[in-house]
Amino acid sequence: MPRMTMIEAIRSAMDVSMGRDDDVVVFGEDVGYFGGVFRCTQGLQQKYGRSRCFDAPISELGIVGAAIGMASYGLKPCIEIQFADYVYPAYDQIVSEAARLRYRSNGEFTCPIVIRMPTGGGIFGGQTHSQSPEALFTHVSGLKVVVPSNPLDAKGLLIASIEDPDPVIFLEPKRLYNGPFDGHHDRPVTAWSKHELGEVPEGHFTVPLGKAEIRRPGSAVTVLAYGTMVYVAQAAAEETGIDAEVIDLRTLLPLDVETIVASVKKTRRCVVVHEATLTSGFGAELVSLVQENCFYHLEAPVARVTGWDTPYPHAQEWDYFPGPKRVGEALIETMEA
Amino acid sequence: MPRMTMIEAIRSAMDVSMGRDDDVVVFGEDVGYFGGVFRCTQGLQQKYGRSRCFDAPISELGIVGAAIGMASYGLKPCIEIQFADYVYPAYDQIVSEAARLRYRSNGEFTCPIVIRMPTGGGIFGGQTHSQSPEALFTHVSGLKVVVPSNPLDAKGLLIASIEDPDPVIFLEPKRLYNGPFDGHHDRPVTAWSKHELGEVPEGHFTVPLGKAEIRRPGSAVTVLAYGTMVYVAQAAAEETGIDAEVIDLRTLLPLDVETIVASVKKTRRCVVVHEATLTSGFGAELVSLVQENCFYHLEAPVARVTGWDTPYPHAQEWDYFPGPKRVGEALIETMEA
Amino acid sequence: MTDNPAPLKFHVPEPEVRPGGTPDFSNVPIPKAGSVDRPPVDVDPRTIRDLAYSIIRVLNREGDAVGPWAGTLTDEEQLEGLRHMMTLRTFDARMQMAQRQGKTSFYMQHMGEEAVSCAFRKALVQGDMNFPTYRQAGLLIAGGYPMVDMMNQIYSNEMDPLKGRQLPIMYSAKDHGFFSISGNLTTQYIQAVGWAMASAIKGDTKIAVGWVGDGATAESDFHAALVFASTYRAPVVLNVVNNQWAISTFQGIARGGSGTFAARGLGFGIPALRVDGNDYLAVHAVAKWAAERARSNLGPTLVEYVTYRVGAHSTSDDPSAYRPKTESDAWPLGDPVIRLKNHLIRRGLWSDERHKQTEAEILEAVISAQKEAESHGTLHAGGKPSTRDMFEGVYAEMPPHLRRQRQKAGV
Amino acid sequence: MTDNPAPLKFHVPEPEVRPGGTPDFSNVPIPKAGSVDRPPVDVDPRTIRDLAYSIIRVLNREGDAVGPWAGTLTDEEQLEGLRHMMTLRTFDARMQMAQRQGKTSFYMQHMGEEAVSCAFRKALVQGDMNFPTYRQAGLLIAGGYPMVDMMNQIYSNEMDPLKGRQLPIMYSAKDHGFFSISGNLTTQYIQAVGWAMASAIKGDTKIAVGWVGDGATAESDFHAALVFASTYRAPVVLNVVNNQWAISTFQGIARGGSGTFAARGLGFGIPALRVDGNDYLAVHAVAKWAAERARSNLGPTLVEYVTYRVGAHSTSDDPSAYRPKTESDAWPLGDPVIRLKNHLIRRGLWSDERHKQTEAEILEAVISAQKEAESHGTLHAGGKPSTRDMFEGVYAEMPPHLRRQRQKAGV
Ligand SMILES: Cc1ncc(C[n+]2csc(CCOP(=O)(O)OP(=O)(O)O)c2C)c(N)n1
Ligand SMILES: Cc1ncc(C[n+]2csc(CCOP(=O)(O)OP(=O)(O)O)c2C)c(N)n1
Ligand SMILES: [Mg+2]
Ligand SMILES: [Mg+2]
Repeated sequence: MPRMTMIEAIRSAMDVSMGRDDDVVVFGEDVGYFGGVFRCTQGLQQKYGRSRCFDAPISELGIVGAAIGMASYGLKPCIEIQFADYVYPAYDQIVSEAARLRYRSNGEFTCPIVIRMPTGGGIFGGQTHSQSPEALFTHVSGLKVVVPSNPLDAKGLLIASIEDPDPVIFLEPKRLYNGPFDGHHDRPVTAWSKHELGEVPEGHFTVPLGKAEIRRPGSAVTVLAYGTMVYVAQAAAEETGIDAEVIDLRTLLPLDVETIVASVKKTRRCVVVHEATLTSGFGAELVSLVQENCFYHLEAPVARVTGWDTPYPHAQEWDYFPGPKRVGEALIETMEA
Repeated sequence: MPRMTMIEAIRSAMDVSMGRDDDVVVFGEDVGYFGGVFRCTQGLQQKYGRSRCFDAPISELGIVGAAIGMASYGLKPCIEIQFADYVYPAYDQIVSEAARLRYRSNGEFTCPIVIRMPTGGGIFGGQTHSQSPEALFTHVSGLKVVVPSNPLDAKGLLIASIEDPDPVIFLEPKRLYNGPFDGHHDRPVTAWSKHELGEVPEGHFTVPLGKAEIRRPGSAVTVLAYGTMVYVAQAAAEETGIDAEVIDLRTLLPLDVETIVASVKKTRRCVVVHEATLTSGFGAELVSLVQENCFYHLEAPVARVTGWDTPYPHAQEWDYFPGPKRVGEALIETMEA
Repeated sequence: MTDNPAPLKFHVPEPEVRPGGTPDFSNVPIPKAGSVDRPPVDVDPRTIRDLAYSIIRVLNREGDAVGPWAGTLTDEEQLEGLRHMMTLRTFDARMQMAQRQGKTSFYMQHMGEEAVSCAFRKALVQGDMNFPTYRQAGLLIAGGYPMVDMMNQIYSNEMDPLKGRQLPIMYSAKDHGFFSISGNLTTQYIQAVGWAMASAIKGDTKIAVGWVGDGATAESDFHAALVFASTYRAPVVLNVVNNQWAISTFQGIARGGSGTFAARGLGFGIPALRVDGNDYLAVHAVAKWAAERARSNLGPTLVEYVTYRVGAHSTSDDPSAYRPKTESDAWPLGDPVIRLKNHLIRRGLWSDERHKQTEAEILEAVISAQKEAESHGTLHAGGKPSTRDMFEGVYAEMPPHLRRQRQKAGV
Repeated sequence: MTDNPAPLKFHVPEPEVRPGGTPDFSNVPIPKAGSVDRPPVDVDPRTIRDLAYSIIRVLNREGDAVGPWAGTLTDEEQLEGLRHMMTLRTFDARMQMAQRQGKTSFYMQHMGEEAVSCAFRKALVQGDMNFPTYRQAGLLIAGGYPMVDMMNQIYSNEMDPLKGRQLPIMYSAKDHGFFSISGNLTTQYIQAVGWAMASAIKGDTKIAVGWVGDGATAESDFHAALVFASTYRAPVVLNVVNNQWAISTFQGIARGGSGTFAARGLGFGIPALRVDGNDYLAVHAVAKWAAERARSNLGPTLVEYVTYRVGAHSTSDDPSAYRPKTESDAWPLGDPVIRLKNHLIRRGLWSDERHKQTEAEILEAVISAQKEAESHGTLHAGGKPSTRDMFEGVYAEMPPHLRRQRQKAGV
């Protein structure tokens, strides 16, 4: 099986989708001739022509708004926002339009678009290249929200997202593009070519939306994570020696509550981790669901380990990032509670 | 003491603030000559002139963006977004700019603005005149989020917000403008003039941000509510006969965790209510905080009663709105759990 | 001279007249009908910038159709146009009344602006798509969409095509080239451009039409639409209906110092035309010109319709608070129905008698549709969409969490 | 003719030349220096629309300053201007290298565009406020802001005025009329207008300046800025630095069919000028004209600076992937430093020798500032802002939840 980085897997997903379906179009800032600042769309314009893959003006509102119009026409736009930090100018189009079009028109018009965007920190990108805005989308009825954590899933989930009949926010943890980063920023990262999840089929396949995956089975405590934090959680489990079960949520909306509840009922303890700021983060929803569904099984409060409630700093990046040390401490605390 | 509706109280807060401080300016769509579609700014232009209270083009982005510039100059803009449903075009300016200006400039530039907006449903306003987007702001570090539930608080909180050195999102539950609506849409609403919280001092006073208020003391279960839901919760308590303690949060960010925790530790049960959709709503944060802080005191899972995870419908408004019946059922369930 | 500069002054535009004053439009330059050139559709946009500052008019004061823009409609079509406008006006009157009677929550009428959407619709063909605001129901009336379906939507009754989910008048009618209306202003302007881009990407022949009001041009989506339309030469007609007022703010608040809204197009190299929006014949001629440009792969056109909102903004509004009550009488472009009627009478195709008779017929048809609609319920009485409907259609397939919520709601 | 229309075609603008091709700017019309009129500042904007399509230039090929826009600077000031541009260029070179050496995470240089920010700064007075992008550090250099403070910010070291919170080069310097830079494009354009409105509301005499790149004009905030500036006649200068490229996309993607970016102003009735951005004297003259308009309560001016980004977009970018390597050599407006240098030499005020000597002096000054800055640490070594600093300044007063979090972090 071929080995792919996450960038290659994402590119392959678009390539496969464009090859199978003429209605799939790809555009965004710098994605056409140049192939994207992270090179996710490299070669697609050459292969499919300028009508299928093209550069857009620097207007996130325009990119999403135009994509909605195209989708209502019958196309399936898969668009790129250069960094998740720049999605806010398009927020109205996403929340008021893409998410509600099917509902308000009673299905006359629909909005099968995928909005890809690199998310998360760990690259010294400061306030405007590091954010994790997933909770701002999980509150919006009508959207789906996906966060892959490895090349195999990235490709399968992206194809599934492109084929999905509804709008999907597809968040790509940029710190994982080249390897499974575990939060130890002072150690070299393994390349995906050395990782089994870097083995990705060449052709078409999907990973269904709405299904979580247990990355590390365990019996002592459940860790709910997604994106980069999956590896941080695994590292924390190894380092503390705590037999944690690490669940990679993969899709945040709709959420695989079943897998979560089954695990927590088994382990009776739960830690939730994400890079985004704490207050009103997606972790709050996870904690709520766990305590609603597993109240009588829980032996300790569900803990949250997250970014702090400040803008994302530049120099203090590694004090901000919820690394294996902080996650490990929460695991210990939760076990001792 | 004079009696005021919530509209009059809000107007009075701006009037008092403009009278005391020349730097307070008020603008927004239709707020100048006409005095706002809900008449909250009526008379202010006449009294303070067109440079202090004026009409703005229909551009929420422009209104907030200009206000940020004015605030960085030294003014204190108190601006109106006509309906909370229309705030999204300004979302980038709020999240990326207003909320982070102090931090990123290390205090060289600050952003003392108040963004007022009518929020919530119950007026057959459909998808675009009914939303409760508070959770989209409570996730943003650097903002404060305020939701008054009565004329007295509305005035005191609004003056405090205008005087606050940081950006404040001020959400006005429009269903409360004229009276304390308890969710019984088929019964007449009492006017504020008949309610003790409609007694509002004429002049300057503040209600501090970050402090909740117990509206109905009780010992059986704590209900966390804000805005319109405060009255719905009170009605549910009366109707079920359950001795609920109803806490009016008033400020969502920063939150008065102390008052909440003290109450739940006493009652050992908790129900959270809001009009916004369930998933990733502010209720999730409340549930998380309660279980983190009161885990060993809780005798039942913390329940959430909220709007459903659909866009706000028009005809089915009263099936959507979390009225006293649904809140009452949650109270009973929580007591019986 | 900037060594000791005078204090700056803050400028807020104000309308000439406020309640209590005497309406005065004498400062509004109205070119004579027939006086504006009609360039070929493949004209170099740089050579027709002056069209953004004039007004294309066909019907003159006497009721004659004159000049190079005249002659795009047959007699039949003109008679039909009159009927459409009369129908829209009657429809509005009845629905306005129904709202007052509590049969629905909200209504918005077209009084004075009927020509714009009714005439524009006749320049399109099946398959084209409008992205309308709430004030273009003439697109439906003139396109033959059943009035009773419109009313069912307005009443949110059991036959409401939108299942009660949408505010009254926020129609959606795909087969009639009418995109689902959004309550958020201007969002659909850029969507229209995207739809048009899609048509070009697919090598189709369909064109899109964006609609926005004067006030709503200030929204950011307006800019995105012009940028994308200009860059990709999208086959789209971008319409600005300048009815002089947003809600309480006059057009000067949105327009600023530009003189006209059409001028906005110039900064993008987009041909920009202004047209007498109360002149059915002129609207049609300009619409046809712009549609032809789009369909001939010549790219976007921006059209400003100069008209006047005679009624209140909506049933929630009372204009006497912000403008003189008699302002609409002073409006120099007259009433679109009367102007077309007079033209047809002058040409011997119509008479006062037939007009009255047609009015009566239309009223009857509207009332009969209304009766039918009301038999399916009104907002607070009779048949209504189900609570189940509220949970459907958020996604193509209902996800588990929504299924659980529906269960909890007991439906 | 629309009965059987041909299929539509999708149009995506492309630059004339791509890597491998031969750069060619022969289609870019460059008017002769001195050929564009200089209207009085209180000119009726409607009469100078052609200025949006020309280029105001002062320095001709021979190095003479010619025409009505010449003569706004003394000899002294011109010499100082040359020094500022040279300083900025040297500063850039050193910081670019420091980034390559791993002393910071990121850098963005000005190569080729030095005249724009350096000359503009000299048209402002103390108290005015710029809302810059990341490519106007000349505003700081020419305003006398200490280089060592800039470097401390770039290194995120213990003396960083912004406490390590911001990306390198996202300076903030209130006393130097330099607003805190945002990494989000164009957001500050409308803020500049708001600041200017505030100055007018208070009856002050200060003016604001908005800055945006060619690519970033596509953002919605650009529209909001023009709407508000036009409506309230705000005392603001709105600058568009057209350096031909966004990141990998050439200006045609943002500009579409409008010909120029200055043209965007015409749709708002805002006087719009284009100026040779590589001509220090022309930039200053136009800046002065626009600033004077603003300060005289005549409202906003839009200025497009025609220049060329010689270097990479940032240290993360490699332009050879999207444009010919030699494109900058072919750029017809030359190098701003060399052009001013030649002018001063021609006038006997400067010499190659003095130039070399000054270069050496500047390099020494920059190196000495760098040494000082590095003594306070670089991103990954030496003194750094504290973790405590990370929690400060989110609000004026730290709220309880943040205090708890700081405690948890153990700082
Ligand atoms: C984003 C947004 N902001 C504000 C509103 C409230 N609003 C509805 S209609 C309207 C006035 C629109 O005026 P105009 O564009 O001139 O259209 P007209 O009603 O005159 O046809 C306003 C402010 C809205 N619906 N959406
Ligand atoms: C809202 C937003 N979208 C995208 C970006 C990413 N980005 C940074 S600079 C840039 C190109 C800007 O080009 P231009 O405006 O021409 O300025 P220049 O770099 O040429 O000075 C882009 C796309 C951003 N910073 N903010
Ligand atoms: Mg209008
Ligand atoms: Mg550029």
